[in-house]
Amino acid sequence: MSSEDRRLQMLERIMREHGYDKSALLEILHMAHELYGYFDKNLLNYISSRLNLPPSHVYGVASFYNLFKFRRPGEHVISACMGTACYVKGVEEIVSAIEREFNIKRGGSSPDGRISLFITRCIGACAMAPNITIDGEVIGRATKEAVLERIRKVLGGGVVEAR
Amino acid sequence: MKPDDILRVAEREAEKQRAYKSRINVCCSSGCLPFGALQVLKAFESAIKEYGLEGECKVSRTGCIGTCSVGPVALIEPGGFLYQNITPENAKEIVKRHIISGEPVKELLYANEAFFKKQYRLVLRNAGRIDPLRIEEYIMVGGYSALIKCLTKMTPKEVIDEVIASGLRGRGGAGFPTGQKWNFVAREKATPKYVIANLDEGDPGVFANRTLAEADPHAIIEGMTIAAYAVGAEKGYIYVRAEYPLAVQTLREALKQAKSMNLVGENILETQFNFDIELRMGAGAFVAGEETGILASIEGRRATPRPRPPYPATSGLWGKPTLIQNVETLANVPLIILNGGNWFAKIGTPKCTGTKCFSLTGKVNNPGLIEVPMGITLREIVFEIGGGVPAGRKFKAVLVGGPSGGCLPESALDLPIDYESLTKAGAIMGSGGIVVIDDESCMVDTAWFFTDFCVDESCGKCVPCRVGLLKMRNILERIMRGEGRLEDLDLLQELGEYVRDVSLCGLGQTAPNPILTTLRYFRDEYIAHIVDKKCPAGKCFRLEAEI
Amino acid sequence: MSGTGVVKLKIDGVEVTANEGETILSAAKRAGIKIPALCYLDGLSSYGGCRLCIVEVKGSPRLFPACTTPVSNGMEVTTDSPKLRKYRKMTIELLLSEKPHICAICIANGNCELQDLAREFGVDHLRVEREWKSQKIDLSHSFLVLDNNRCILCTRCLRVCDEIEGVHALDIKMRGKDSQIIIDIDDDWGSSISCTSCRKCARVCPVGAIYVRDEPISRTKNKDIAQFILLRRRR
Amino acid sequence: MSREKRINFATVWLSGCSGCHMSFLDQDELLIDLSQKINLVYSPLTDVKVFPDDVDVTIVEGAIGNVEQMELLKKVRERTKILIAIGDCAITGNVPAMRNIINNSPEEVLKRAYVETADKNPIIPTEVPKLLRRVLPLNEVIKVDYYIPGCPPPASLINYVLTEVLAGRTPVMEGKAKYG
Repeated sequence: MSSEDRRLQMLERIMREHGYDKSALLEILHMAHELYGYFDKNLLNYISSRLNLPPSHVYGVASFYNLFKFRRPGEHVISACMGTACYVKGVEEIVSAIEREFNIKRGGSSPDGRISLFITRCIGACAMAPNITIDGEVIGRATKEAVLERIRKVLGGGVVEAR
Repeated sequence: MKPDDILRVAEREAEKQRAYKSRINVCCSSGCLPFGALQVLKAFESAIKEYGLEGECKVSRTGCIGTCSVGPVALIEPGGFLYQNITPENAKEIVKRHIISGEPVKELLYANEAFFKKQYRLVLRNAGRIDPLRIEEYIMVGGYSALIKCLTKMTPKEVIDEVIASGLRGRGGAGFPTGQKWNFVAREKATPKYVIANLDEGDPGVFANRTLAEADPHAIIEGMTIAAYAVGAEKGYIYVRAEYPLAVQTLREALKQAKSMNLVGENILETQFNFDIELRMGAGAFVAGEETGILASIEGRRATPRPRPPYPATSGLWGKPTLIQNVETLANVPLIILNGGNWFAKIGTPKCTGTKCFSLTGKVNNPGLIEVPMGITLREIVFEIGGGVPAGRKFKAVLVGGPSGGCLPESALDLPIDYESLTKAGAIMGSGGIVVIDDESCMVDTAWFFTDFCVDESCGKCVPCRVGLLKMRNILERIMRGEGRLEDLDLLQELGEYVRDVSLCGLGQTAPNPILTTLRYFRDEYIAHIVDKKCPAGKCFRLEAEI
Repeated sequence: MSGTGVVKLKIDGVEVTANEGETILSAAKRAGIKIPALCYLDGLSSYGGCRLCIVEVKGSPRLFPACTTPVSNGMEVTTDSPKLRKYRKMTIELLLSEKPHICAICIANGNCELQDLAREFGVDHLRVEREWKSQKIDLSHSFLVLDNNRCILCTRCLRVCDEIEGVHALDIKMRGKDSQIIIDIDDDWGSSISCTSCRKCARVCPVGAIYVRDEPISRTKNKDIAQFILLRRRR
Repeated sequence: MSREKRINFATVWLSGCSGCHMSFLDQDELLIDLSQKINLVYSPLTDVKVFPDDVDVTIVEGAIGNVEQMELLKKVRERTKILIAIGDCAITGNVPAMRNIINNSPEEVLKRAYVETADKNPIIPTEVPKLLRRVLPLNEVIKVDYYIPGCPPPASLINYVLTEVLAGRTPVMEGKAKYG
């Protein structure tokens, strides 16, 4: 079975578990997003037809919430916490440094698609501000140097593997 | 299971725990995890094993102890020795010297007693002391006995009366009397009724609810079940931010355990009372924490608030009576039931009883999670518990109440913490964020940051919030570019009052607070930007001039 | 919602009898008191978004949208005051500044509820800077046009499509300042599978955001259509 | 009325189509009354080259699109007691400001106007005043005392506002301020 079919099957199972309940839309979107990493129109159309919801409603809901992405993210995902504590402690400078070094804009991916940089809302680790998350791992009390170094390492590692 | 069975669980667990001479509680909360808390936990475990102490010393993973800035931390009982900045290497050292030789490792101890001195831990009673993933430990420390008391000895009305007597008010921000809210839902005839526990703590710089859920999930579940019993609800939802994966995981596990012990579900403790709880995850929308926004979100819609009345108590989820309560409020409930409303009412101030959890962050020496009695002053929080601003810097302001809170100056520090005083000063209790700002920060820039947050989080439904806030932010940007005019200050004031008074929901109504309070307390900084084209803190004018 | 009881209240000092569950707006209308409103439309559910119909209720410091607030016995409502007037004026000012509304080149010039309100309230200039970002104009449908540059997000089109036509082809995407009307999965209107081309959205649009190409707007617009169909259905 | 009691009156034409001036002239016979009360000291209708000092009332048509207009407007403000913005261009930017939609970039605007759409000699002119990045309504640059919206404003409204202002009263714009 292709991974595509498997994902679809899992999505179908989740919808069945929720009894194709329209009110479980957000839960189902969560699952679909987890499976696919982002939403495209086909996926949303599929969900809308299975739940018998208007397509515009599904798109409206999915695009309302910040967590959902509508573009395929890069191989590595960096998210910078823009919570108050992180801002007060200078996360902005770190973000600008990442943007400069890797030719990337917040909310977007690098030209080669290897890394994406997202701004997230407070992740609640305020006492360790500023926080940068790289591929799911939180770096607390982050400094510009440490973060750049870590990203270089993550990217470098990728190159070695590719060989 | 019957009530007696639960009591036996407590006894058995207590017996088990008594076998241990000491206990190492390792904080594995979101605060300590990034600094290697799990490795520290493992190091403790293997050291205990290495020295053959498995029967004497229990290593336990617990929730947050509060001193998040010096993690990973661990609490060793008996004696309440708190260790800071633990590494796997010195974990072994601690076992060797403290557990075996009985001599605390002084150089690793958290020496800051002031941090705990003025705190009063009710809601966080179990945080850092029990393993949140073991319901037996919660039961052992008296957990679920309040629920048993309600189900076996009290009528729903008596439960509500007790909550009314306690004077407890909603901890989500607005401070509405909890018992009164329960009464509203209880007297509604329509069924089914719902209870929603609000854990959509979206305020940047606030992590009190998350910490509570990670440290003591059963306190929330028990409080919620008692509330359901009191108002006659049969279904509940815990709405959690998806940004809090550990809290989601912990609550999910705790729910499973509570269900398996028949503390949630059908015929709870073999009574006629049914109450099922489901977890629902948010997806990144601050406004979903608003009462009616949360309803829309649970119903699977865009989380746009709707005007009230009708209030959720009459017409909530799917048009049915619904009780919406912040998780911190709910965690207070078991204590009120066990100790009585009058006992609770003695804590805090007469109009504002009990305690409040705050996330203390920013430019302060001891950031972390604290719980203090209502009525304590901001000065005590910032300078005593928080230890003041780091050396060499000067205190400038304290932001109370999250992004829609207010920036209060030194002169407001002697204000007692209660809903009314804070509102009068231009701030709000919010969900309990205190961010300390020092002289390195520009107040215009600070106001911009919070306004920008609210602009991004506005749902877009009503004009004042969607357009008014945006315009306010744009005016700030103009000022920060050095193109401001003095008239802008009046316009900001007028727009601020308009957005506050005309917006549909709490987000818009409080969003102008940062601008209105900085205009009120730090007007000179605005004037410096406009007249002298200077940013006193040297932050602004980084945006390219436009014309 | 609609109870059987009858309540008495005062609107602008006038004694008014209303049905329990009725909104202030509807009770005022019957009493001949006009409250300005933009997102509200007879025959559609109330939205409460434009905030023009805010009124004061004695005993409360809050302002209430008349279109969603139910009447209650003994209520004393004020629909016009210097404060309300100032706030309504601000709302109109903000709406005008949100998008590049240029009446001179708009198809709805002379048939626009926003333009009329600006005149009524004497909004003769904007104190806030106008947004000049260009937004999508969807010309793909054979005769319906959606110009997001003119949309004020009142959602009348959404509601008429959902509640009266029963299709829900339209919705809003994104949120806040980025909110935009969409058709299906943000598709071009011309390729929409659900739109029935009934043009009710164009009929109820208060401004020139949705219109019928090559048709005088005065002929397209029909504010009564939703109420009309609703009453017909009840027959 | 003696000449001494007349007030100094000016009209200014910035980025606009002159429609507001046309509408001003459309006051027809009412202009005769008006002419009894004013001295026209500066206007596109006259040949005065420098904006004079001590002007009592100036009406300004059009938005601010280039540096020359910006300078003139600032001078006008300095030398005028009561400044009235007339027409949608002066009040909101209106049609001239639609170029702001093109990335706030004068270079792109010029390219579009003089190169991309040119039939002959696609050259960007250099001997014209420098364009501002954005076309601005008057009140974003200077203080404006009264506004007469409309595209153009009807002659009757212009006459009403001028009559009120000259009589020292504040015109009531409720029910009259129609854009477009």
